[in-house]
Amino acid sequence: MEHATSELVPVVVSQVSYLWLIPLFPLIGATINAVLGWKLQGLFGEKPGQKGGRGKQLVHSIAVTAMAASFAVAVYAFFQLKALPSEDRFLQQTLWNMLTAGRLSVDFAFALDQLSMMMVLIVTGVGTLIHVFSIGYMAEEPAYWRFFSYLNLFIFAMLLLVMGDNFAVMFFGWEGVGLASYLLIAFWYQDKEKAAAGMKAFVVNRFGDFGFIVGLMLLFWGLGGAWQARPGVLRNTSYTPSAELNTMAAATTAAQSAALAPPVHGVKVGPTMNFRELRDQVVIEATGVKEHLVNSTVWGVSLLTLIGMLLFVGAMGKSAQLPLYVWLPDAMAGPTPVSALIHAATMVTAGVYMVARLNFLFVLSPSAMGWVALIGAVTAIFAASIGFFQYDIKKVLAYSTVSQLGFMFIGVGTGAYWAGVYHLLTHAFFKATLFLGSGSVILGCHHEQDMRKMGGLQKYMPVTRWTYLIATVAIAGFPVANGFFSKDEILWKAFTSHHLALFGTPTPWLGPAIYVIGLIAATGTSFYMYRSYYMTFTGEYRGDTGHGDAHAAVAHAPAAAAKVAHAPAAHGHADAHAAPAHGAHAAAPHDEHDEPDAHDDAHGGHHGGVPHESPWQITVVLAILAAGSVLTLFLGIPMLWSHVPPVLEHWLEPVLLAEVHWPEMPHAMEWLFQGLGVLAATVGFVAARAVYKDNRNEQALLAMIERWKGVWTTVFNKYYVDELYAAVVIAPFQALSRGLSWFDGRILDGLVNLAGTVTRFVASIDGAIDRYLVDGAVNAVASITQGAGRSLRHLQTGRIQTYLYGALGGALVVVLVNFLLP
Amino acid sequence: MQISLSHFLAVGALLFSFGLVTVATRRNAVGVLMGVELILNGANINFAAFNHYVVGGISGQIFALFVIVLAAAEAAVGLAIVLAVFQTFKTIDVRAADLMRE
Amino acid sequence: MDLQLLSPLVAENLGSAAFFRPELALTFGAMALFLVDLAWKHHPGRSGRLAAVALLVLAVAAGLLAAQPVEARSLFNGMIATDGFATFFKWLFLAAAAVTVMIAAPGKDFPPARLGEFYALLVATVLGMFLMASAKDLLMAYLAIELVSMTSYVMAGFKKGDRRATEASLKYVIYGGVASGVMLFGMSYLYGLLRTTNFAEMAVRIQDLQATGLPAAATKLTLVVAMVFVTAGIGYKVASVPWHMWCPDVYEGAPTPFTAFLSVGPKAAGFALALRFFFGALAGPSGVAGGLPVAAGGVPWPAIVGLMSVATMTLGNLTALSQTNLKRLLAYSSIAHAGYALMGLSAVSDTGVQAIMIYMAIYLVMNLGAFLVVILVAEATGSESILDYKGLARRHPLAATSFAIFLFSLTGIPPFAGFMGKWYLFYAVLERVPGPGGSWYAALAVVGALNSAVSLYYYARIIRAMFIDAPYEAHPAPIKSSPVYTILLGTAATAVLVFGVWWTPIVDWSTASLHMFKG
Amino acid sequence: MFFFTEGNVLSWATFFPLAGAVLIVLMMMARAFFGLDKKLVDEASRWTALIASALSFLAAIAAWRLYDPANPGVQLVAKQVWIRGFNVEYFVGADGLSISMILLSGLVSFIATIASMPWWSNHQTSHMAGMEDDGHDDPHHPKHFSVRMVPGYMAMLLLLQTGMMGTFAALDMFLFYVFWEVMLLPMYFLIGIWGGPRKEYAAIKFFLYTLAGSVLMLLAIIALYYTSGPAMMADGLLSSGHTFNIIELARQAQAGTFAKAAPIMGFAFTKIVFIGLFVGFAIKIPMFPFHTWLPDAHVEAPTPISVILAGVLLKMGIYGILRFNYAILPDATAWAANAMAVFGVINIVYAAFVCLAQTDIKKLIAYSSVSHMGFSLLGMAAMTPQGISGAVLNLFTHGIISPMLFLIVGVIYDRAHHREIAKFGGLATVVPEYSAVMGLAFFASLGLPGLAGFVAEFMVFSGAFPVFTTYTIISATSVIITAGYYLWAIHRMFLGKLNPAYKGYPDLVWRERLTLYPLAAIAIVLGFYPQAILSYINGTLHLLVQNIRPL
Repeated sequence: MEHATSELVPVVVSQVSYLWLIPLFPLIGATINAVLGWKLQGLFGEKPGQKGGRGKQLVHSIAVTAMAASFAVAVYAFFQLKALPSEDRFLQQTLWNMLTAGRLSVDFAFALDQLSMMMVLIVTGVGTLIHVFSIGYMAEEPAYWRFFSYLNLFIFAMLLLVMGDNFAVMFFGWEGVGLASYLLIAFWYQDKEKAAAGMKAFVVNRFGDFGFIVGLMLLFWGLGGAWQARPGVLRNTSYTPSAELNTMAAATTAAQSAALAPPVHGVKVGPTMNFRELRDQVVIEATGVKEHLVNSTVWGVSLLTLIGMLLFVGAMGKSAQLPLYVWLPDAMAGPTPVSALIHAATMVTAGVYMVARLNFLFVLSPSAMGWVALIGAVTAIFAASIGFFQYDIKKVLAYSTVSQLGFMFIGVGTGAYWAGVYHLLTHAFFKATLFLGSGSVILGCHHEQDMRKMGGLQKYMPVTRWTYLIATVAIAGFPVANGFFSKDEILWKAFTSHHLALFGTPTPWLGPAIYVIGLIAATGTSFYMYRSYYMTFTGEYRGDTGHGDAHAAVAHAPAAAAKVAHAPAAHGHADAHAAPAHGAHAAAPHDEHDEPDAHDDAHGGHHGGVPHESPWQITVVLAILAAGSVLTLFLGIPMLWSHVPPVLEHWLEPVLLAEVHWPEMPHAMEWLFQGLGVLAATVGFVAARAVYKDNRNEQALLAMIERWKGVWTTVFNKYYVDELYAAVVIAPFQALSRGLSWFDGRILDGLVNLAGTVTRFVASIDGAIDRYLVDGAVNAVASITQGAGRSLRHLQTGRIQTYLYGALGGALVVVLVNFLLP
Repeated sequence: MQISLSHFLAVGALLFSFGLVTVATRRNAVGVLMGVELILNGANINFAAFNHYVVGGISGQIFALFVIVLAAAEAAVGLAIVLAVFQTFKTIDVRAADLMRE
Repeated sequence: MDLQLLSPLVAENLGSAAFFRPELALTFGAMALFLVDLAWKHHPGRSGRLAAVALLVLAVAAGLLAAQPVEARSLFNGMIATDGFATFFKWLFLAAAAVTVMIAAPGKDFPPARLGEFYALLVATVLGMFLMASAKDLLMAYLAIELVSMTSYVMAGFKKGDRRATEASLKYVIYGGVASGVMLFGMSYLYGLLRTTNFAEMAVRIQDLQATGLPAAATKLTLVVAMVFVTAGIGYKVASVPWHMWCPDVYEGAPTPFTAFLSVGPKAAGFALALRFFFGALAGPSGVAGGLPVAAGGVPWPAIVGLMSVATMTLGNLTALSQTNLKRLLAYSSIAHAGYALMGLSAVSDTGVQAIMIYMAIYLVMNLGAFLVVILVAEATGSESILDYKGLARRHPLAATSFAIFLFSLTGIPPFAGFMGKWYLFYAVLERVPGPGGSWYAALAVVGALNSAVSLYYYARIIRAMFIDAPYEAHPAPIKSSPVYTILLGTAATAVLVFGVWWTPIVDWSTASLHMFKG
Repeated sequence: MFFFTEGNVLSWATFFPLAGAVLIVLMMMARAFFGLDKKLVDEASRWTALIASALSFLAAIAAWRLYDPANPGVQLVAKQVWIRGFNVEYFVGADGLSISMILLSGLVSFIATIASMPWWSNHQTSHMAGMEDDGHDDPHHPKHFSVRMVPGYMAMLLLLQTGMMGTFAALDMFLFYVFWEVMLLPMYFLIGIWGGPRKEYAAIKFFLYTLAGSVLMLLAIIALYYTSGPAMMADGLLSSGHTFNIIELARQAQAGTFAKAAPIMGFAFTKIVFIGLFVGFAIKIPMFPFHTWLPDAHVEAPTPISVILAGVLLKMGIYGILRFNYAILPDATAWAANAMAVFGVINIVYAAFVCLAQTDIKKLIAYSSVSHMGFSLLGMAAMTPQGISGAVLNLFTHGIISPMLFLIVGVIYDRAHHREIAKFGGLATVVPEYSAVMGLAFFASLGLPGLAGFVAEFMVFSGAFPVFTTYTIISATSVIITAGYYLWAIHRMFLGKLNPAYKGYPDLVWRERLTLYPLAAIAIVLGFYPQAILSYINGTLHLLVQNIRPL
């Protein structure tokens, strides 16, 4: 619960001038392809749908070159960083002052420390590989240029996210990746379902952003102004602008703004958006900031807990945790490289990165940590359970991603920051491998994603099969690949943590409980991954003929799935993941430049044949990533084995300086738990093998499904969460909006029109009074006056006399008013 | 019985009221004009009476004289107009003149 | 003749004549017009010649007016005053009359045979208005009103055989007769109560009454009734509620050039007299009674005038909303404008007086301009219905544009002159807000402001008809207009625009004319 | 810069358009008298408008360059006695608040002028839009506004520009009011004559609504005037009694002149005056519940007029409140801050929900303007440096983004002649460039970081949070709803299968590019470098809020 050393010093900054190049290259690539890509692609008189033409070469050369250049600069930066003393590894570059208003001063600045360096290397490295993969995978795509432009744009945004020196730049990236993700999920926008998936991703993420923004504001406020003088209670109803808000904080330039924050012990103190400044003032206890933050409460809740949890809401959105995970499975509508890059390796880890980046804050609030870890654990097991019964290979991987992200949050939640980050890294490799492997399979099986129609692919796609297997071993957690080391560290730390809390009071049982949940989830992970492996690669190929039985097995499955089964393979395009979309998809031309004839011709050769191995761009990338999945295990060899701290932990230590107090545990116990981890993986593996290997126990499976039909249906339908959202969130929103719109148009505007109508009505009454009422009154008066001498037959008077009555009556009124007035 | 200011004023007020009632109720335009004359003469009586009882001098009398002159002029103009009304409407019933309404 | 030898009163009268030259010029001018009317009975260029003579008469009067010494003095034994205040209004009357002369000549409303008669009567009316603006005695006030009224009755019914015109003049004469009778009756009470007919002396007597303490409720009642009766006579001239009802009918029935004159001339004269009467005779010591603004002799007349103002503008505007006859619409609009101007009276301050003076000057330009367009269209189409204004922008762009300018100006939107007129009125009212009875004034101002907004609605209807709506006919014929109209229209529109952004001349002029002879 | 000097640049910016309008009127008269060819006069008036507008924009840029951001006070002053008798001066100048608005006004006006031309098009789009001036006027297929009564339109457009520029430049209360009202008339005609099917209703509603507000404002202005003390006028003489000089009034307010004034109807003088001014400005913002004129006006107005309406006119409400209420009535401002914040929140959330239910894309955008102006209300109510700078920045960024949105709607309306979201579908296939620009504008408007809209929102949130925590949190939910309605609109209009009715629709033409791309570029630049504007406005605004003390 304390920082590693109490004599922490401010970070020493090395100013460099090339950091901006890292995001710049992808930005240039994105811009060129966005603006000129279409022209370039057609430059050599090629049709848009044509496969791998020279125009397309130009397009992907630009994109890949940009990525490679970016990666090269990142590697250069890595070596420069490495050359620095480990405590002072901090490269920084300020480009310009973005905005200054009072104490809020934000620079457009980049920084690289050990953590962001790692992220940059993953993003650019894995990113480059996936770009290369895409060359093969997207070869037939008419809107090739658009794809690469989006992909580069994503990398640019992701680099802003991880390299941002402050919350603002990070948030630029945060939302930028959301945009890129939206664009890529909805890449085949002519399919409304896919477009809707993109929209869903963006909007759900906005829920997270809402929490993120509020958390950020709370943090900014918590650090704000003359905080010593202010009790930790927010004013929210009565308006009392205070002097320090109004006067002292009025700064116009960055320099003035900086001058407002008095340095305390050499550290700038006060509200800041800058990570480094934040870290300095919080971790250096002499400033008193930490004390202030810990003691502050808002609405009766610890300020830090609230900040932590709100920021975590942001992470929930981006990193697909309960209950905001719903967009991620749908995001599989995007092309598979996108799934690999964005929805597995990089973007979805942004939340983990953020929590790790703010470790010094989270560690101050056991409750926030507890919730993060708990939600991570619940997500892990929840998503894993859904993954059990999915038939869409990408869906399985999607739920697996959600589940693995849960593991990462267990890590960063319990305080095992390096373990969480390490899992992030390992996951980037094995999940990228798996996704790309699945992409390769899909390509090989002519855009089929249903595992029931695969099988036996080990014969046709050896490279894909082996890389997929390696990655499966890694994710399942056998100690021969990287996944074991990261997951095991996380679970061990979870078990041994006694400092977590939920409602402000320490809850020692929480750590072990999370451990148990995590272990079960790990077993499940192993099971569904091997299940997918066996269903896909073993047994006989069921693509053309062998699917009848499987189909019968799921006769009670949703009708849409059945339809898919009946309409195999005859689809024009790459990832046709979403079962209900299939029918529509088949007919939809995919791009504005699409010419259906040419398109079908280009595909003609593929359809209906046996599966085939993918082109070299794909297999090479798969091989590299699979190798990475194994080799990165060396970054995390446990101390138990090697008696030195794991390489990555050591590397990250200056950044992830918030160390929690782990109790000393006997080595034997650690060994035991590692054994338990392996056992869990083995159990999953054995179970999957027993049921799915070579498709041999199909009957038993069917019987089981029949028996647990209710449960099966519930899980198969993903616990009806989407339906729940529709009923609980979307429907009320729409109803409210319709209601308010009605109110606005009918009531409010009606009132305005009513005012006009009333005015005109009064005007007409006014006329009517003259016409009828005065006449009538006059008639009455006349009848009385005339009644004396004349007959009642002649009642009417002339108009002029009406006027006179009015005039005299008016005069009378005026006289009376004279007296009525005091 | 001593005739005092009050009596004159009462007569004046009565004339004024009769004038108003006449104007307001007569259908005959000439009758209406006569009502106007009554009103004016009510005022005249007041002027003369006030002059005699309250003010002194001749200012009220002179006022009344002017009013009489003007009343004659007004009657002339009024009758000319009534004549025009008769020529146009073939009646001097003031009810006839209600062409213009709101 | 040695003046010393005559009795002082006669000598005073003769001496006063030296400062009475404009009025004398008008008197003789009117007679001369009758004569030339006879002389040129069958002359082919009769209209033009008569108009020239009428203008000449007005010009002579103007010249004499200009030559008049500026210092204020009392004439004819305290009957009338010449002062800056009166002179200001006299200029307005001359201007209004001159414009009326010019627009009457080419129009169809006045056959050449009867034009001379009309001009003579018009000049006589101007004389009456001159006297109204100068009157400082109840007698003179009554005589002047009657002079204006009686000539007006005749002119209102000028179109022989026209049912509407005849009806208008009948209504006018009856209504006017009653109103002046009522006023006279009120005057008689004032005379009895205050023992004088001179405004200045009346003010002194009221103060005396107040100093001794008003003896009885009866006195106050008498004062109130007398005040209200006199107000009725004046209110009828300015067409304020509840003495406004003659106004729409007479406006509609009378020949349009005369309506135009009627809507500005006698109204301005009425306001001049009202200011003389209320300021000269009734402006008691400033004070506040029960939260109400200043009152004289216990009569809270500023509040009464304020209420009249509210009622007048509200009723005028609301009723105007449903009008389709342009003359009638402008009649109600002119009622509403009387309401605005009454705000200035209610303010009981020099600023208020000045505001009314400025407003009347501007109102004269814009309202005459508006009527000019009505005449122009009526000459071409024979109709005053708003329907005939549809697509006017294409048929006569100048008329449509300048009409829009006048209407916006009447609404009181900058940069048109009407805005600045209203500005001064609102300013006069709001200036009183911090003082006694401030809340009343604030409320009055708010009502006035909201009324301005409402008035836009019916003005904008005309503008919409002219600019936005398509003409009735498929191929509307362009409207031809007499060059006199075109020039007058252009001048008025330009004046409205120029005074809208540069009104220093008017303000300086009114400031210099603010002095009212009270002795 | 050029022949602009610090003393004359604002006057040039204001009166160039007026000169153009006068020139066009002269041309119309010449046509009437000499029977010139209609097409010739049309073309000449277009060029006149374009050049006058461009010159005004140039002058605005020059003013911006001449302005020294380090000095938060009033600069570029021109001062002349106008009406000595009433102490009215022609007094223009710019501080940080107005210089940004002047720049915006020049830019948006110029863009709107370009968008008013039927030029730089191709045959197909011209034909679809009905821009071909063949002399006929078929009622069933009405002509495009850009070829109907051209000189009148151009003159009105220029007059409107003068009004806007003058409103922002005026530092004399009276002058301000005159310019303020001058804007009303051309707006009325521009909507009423060149507008859509329900143009009469929309025009009169706009006119009445704003006039009702401005007469209240007028009363408040008069009240301020007669309460004020004397001030030195431009001719070196002391004014007689009172002053309209806004700067001087603010100074007197600091000295307590208005705080001491006698109450009105039992309420403090400053509060009553505050309310009068505020309602007048709130209608223009437009603030709930005074916003209902806006959707109608926008829906019926021709595209360039919507552009000006959203881009500049809506800004005047906030501008006026800052210029008058904040500077001259600081006490009442502090008193009203909470209410302003509440209304801001209502604006933000309420309008966002209403957007969600719209079926007309232009109405959706109109309501989104209502929502976005709420941010300014909230931010300025907080009176923190971030809040108030954010509020004004929001004016600027919204002034960049909302014109884009309306131009975009105009593009599709010119082709399809309807705006029903549900009737479109899959347009991205047929008009990719258009779709891309639209996406940029929508994302800018929903507050995507990296585009202009975000920064202002973010600053408003961070500024308002410490003061109005709950309100800020409630308004922050708008980030979700906003994303929802924009993306849903994109989804329904542009994505999915192409509706066959729109097959072969032409993509952007050069006129549309000329108007859209500059704005898009600015939106991106400001997204990354908002300090470009902030550095101008910060100093002045921070001085402004310093004067406001808590009650």
